[in-house]
Amino acid sequence: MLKLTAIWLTHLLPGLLVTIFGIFLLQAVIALPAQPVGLTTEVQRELPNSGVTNPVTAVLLNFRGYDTLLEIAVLLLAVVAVWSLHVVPLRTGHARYVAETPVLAHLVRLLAPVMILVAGYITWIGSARPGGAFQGGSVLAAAMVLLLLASMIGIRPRQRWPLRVVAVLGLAVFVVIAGGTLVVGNQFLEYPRNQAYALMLVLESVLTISIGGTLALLFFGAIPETASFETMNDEG
Amino acid sequence: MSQFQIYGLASVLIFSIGLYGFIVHPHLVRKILAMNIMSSGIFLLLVSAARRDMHAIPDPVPHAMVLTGIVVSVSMTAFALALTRRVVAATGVAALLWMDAPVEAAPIAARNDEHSRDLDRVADPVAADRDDIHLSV
Amino acid sequence: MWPILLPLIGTIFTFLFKRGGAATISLVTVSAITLAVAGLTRQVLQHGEQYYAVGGWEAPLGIALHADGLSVLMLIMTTIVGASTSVYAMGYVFQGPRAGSAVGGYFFWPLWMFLWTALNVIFLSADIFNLYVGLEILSLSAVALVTLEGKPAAIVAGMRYLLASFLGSLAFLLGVALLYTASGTLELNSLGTRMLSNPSSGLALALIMLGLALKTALFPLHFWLPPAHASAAAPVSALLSGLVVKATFYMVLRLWFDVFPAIATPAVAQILGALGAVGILWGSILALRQQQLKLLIAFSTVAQIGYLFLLFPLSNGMTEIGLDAWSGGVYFALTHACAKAAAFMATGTLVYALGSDRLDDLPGTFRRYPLSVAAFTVAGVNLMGLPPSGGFIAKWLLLTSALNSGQWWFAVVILAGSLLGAGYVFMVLSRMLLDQPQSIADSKQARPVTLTTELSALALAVFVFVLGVTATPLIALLRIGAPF
Amino acid sequence: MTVSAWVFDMVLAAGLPVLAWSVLHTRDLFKAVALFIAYGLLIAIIWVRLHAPDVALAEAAIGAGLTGALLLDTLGRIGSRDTIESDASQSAAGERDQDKNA
Repeated sequence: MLKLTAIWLTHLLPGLLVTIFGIFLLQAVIALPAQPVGLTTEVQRELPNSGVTNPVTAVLLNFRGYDTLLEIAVLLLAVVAVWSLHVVPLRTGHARYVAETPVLAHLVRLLAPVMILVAGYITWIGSARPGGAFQGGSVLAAAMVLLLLASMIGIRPRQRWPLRVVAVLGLAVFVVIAGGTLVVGNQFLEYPRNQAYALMLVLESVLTISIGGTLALLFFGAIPETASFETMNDEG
Repeated sequence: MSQFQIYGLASVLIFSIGLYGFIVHPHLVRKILAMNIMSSGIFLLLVSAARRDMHAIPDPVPHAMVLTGIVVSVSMTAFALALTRRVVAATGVAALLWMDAPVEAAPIAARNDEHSRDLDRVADPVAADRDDIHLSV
Repeated sequence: MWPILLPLIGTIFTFLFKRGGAATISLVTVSAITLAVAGLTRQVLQHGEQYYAVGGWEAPLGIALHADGLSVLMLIMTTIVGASTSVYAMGYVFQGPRAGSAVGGYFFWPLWMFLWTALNVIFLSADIFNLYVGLEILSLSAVALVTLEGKPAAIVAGMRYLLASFLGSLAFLLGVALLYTASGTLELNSLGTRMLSNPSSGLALALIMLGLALKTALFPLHFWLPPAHASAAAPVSALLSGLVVKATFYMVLRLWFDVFPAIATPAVAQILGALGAVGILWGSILALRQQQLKLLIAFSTVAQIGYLFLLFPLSNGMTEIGLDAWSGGVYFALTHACAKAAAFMATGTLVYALGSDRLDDLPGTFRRYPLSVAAFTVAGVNLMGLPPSGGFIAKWLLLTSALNSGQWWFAVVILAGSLLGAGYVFMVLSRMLLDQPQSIADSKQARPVTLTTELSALALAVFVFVLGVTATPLIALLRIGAPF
Repeated sequence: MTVSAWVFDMVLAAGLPVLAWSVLHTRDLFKAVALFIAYGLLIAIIWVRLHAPDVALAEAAIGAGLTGALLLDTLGRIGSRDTIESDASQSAAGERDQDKNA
């Protein structure tokens, strides 16, 4: 009897509730209009004025650039938040992994430069074809994580300042551009039409480096500075 | 079935599976996995609905929203995982199985010993007979 | 625009320049934000509601910002509570990792600036996806601020808060996805005009309200709040109870009246009101049962959040009575923000001084820390809803609209809640004013506190009396662009 | 849409919930994370199928790659055995075993 109530409470009841919810959700999805409603026509109409030809990049950096500004803020916030937890950082700076697994080392040596190149290419092509700062930045981050894992790059306490600058770079440049648009008398984040492409290219390049760096920092874990507070059950 | 219908159904399924997993698993890493699966369900709904008309260009706005969402989700995941490690360090378990013990600032004399005292308290479920804080979540 | 950009700039600088510098930078930022908010208030007073197309792209393609009386009042609330909390935090000794050193305190500043950014983003947004991004910044910074304290209790409470908050965000995002795929716009007003009664918008309403209710800690979704608010550092508790739950409540309010009026039926409003009513009673009763000061105040927050949700059934019908209920609810949020933040700040000082937050350790505090006790007393008057505090006016508006709309049972709950509120406030006050030999406050154990912490709490507390006097012009401001 | 494309979509869409379920219910968390990475790659393919190459690029790098690496790193520190069960289901499982023995 006890057994039944236990399973009922921990698994069957949630299962039942989730199933009911799923049926509602299914109904809602079925009730969506069959013809697409959205902003495709608006985006297409204004695309020539946006400075780029890839509609997704236009939405991200121009039409809804404000959201992207806030999103870059989320990335920096995540770094600050993770640093504030003072966990044990990733162990780098000694060649333990590399020595143990020469295959990995070769692979990383081969892969990382290619990935960094690809990241740059993806960013640059982003104005016209699929790609852009987020995509390039995430590939760059993946490359840096590989390098970190293979201990080919490390982060040492002395490098605190550059790290802070990398983390803050994207947001700072974005804010400067946003403030600049206000100062020249435009609406907030309204790029001057004939410089839109150039501005967005600058922004994209900076964002790529910043997004890549920030994501890698998130992976690294802690600010390389303080004693960690994660003592129990940990290698220290 | 159109692509939208196929993937729309899949999005409902994975969101529900994620929600179920989130509720029934006490392990924090599992909950974080479940969160990621739930958000991918939402992303799938957005992107597949952007392609309801298979002959037209898909709506780029949901694509941008999903890109934003992916970055937000990885930020949240990174923080949640770091916090999980702190939870493990503080309590020895990667779960919130017990109810929160009442928080109290230790008297000054006992302050140095605070860490271990807190550990004892949270590890003892009987001490935590607070009536309105539920298990899990 | 500047109210959003300024705290963001503050974030960058407080992040780059640690120790000492961070607090100074924050003060400069606070002053700049105050000026920007004052400017915006003047604009709204003179020209009415303001719309702003970010990037020069008109909604629905671009993101619209929108400032009416409600958003301006919320910005003012944030500025006042934020400014006094900043001053308080300068004098507060953060515990956390490496207790006593600047580390815990150092991370406070950029996180708090992020939180402020999120608040201003939310109060000015007229775009539902933009609201989502603001909500994520809000949640992440709020959780990080809770865990800053570093004690196991704070870590566990923070994790619980994170999971609850995460789940709330996902529900909200799913609601947004359904709304966009159903109506093809993200802008609030056009969403409202395109709202049709069908399963997708019905579920979107339910999901968004659930998600936000979870984040606002509406009964019975409040389980995460007391441990999180009670285990955080004092300035953080003040920000969480004062501002963070108000931001999510503001979103409920905004979406309810701008997006969902076509499908939000009186029945749904009654449910929200009923949950609020139960929350008032439940939170107050649990507050009465607490033996720990900060936990008591956190449960009081659960109760006070209940009052906010009475607004929905009482304002139904959108008549003059409804307008009273609506203004009363918003004014309640404003006064509660000041009073509760002041209460957390004052008690935070005492908890630090005594090294204990047990009620039984409070006797004697009135003699040694009179300013903090005074601050708590004044804030307590507001929590009870007695004149001349602003809380009295807010409760009065709610009460009269309950009677005028014939929903007397809500009037009963409001009165009962006030009585219970008086109960727990006196429970604390009587201990503070007790003259007991050998109390901790009189012993050498008690630590000295800085004048800035005591004075900032007192100033904020006294402000609730100012709100009592200035209610008429403020409510007039609030009604600019009201949904009635 | 050609039949082969339709079948392909069906297979992808069917694989997704199956993978999601196994991510959440595989006992060993290392396996669960490996499955999660596979799940991310599958979603990336689906983004391509849905003509969202921009999202696909980010998903492959972030959703599968970075999140996966983060999860693996965390498991490396806290251990990968999910032995935590809520009290109720633990006792339930215990009694199930007893039933079997009987």
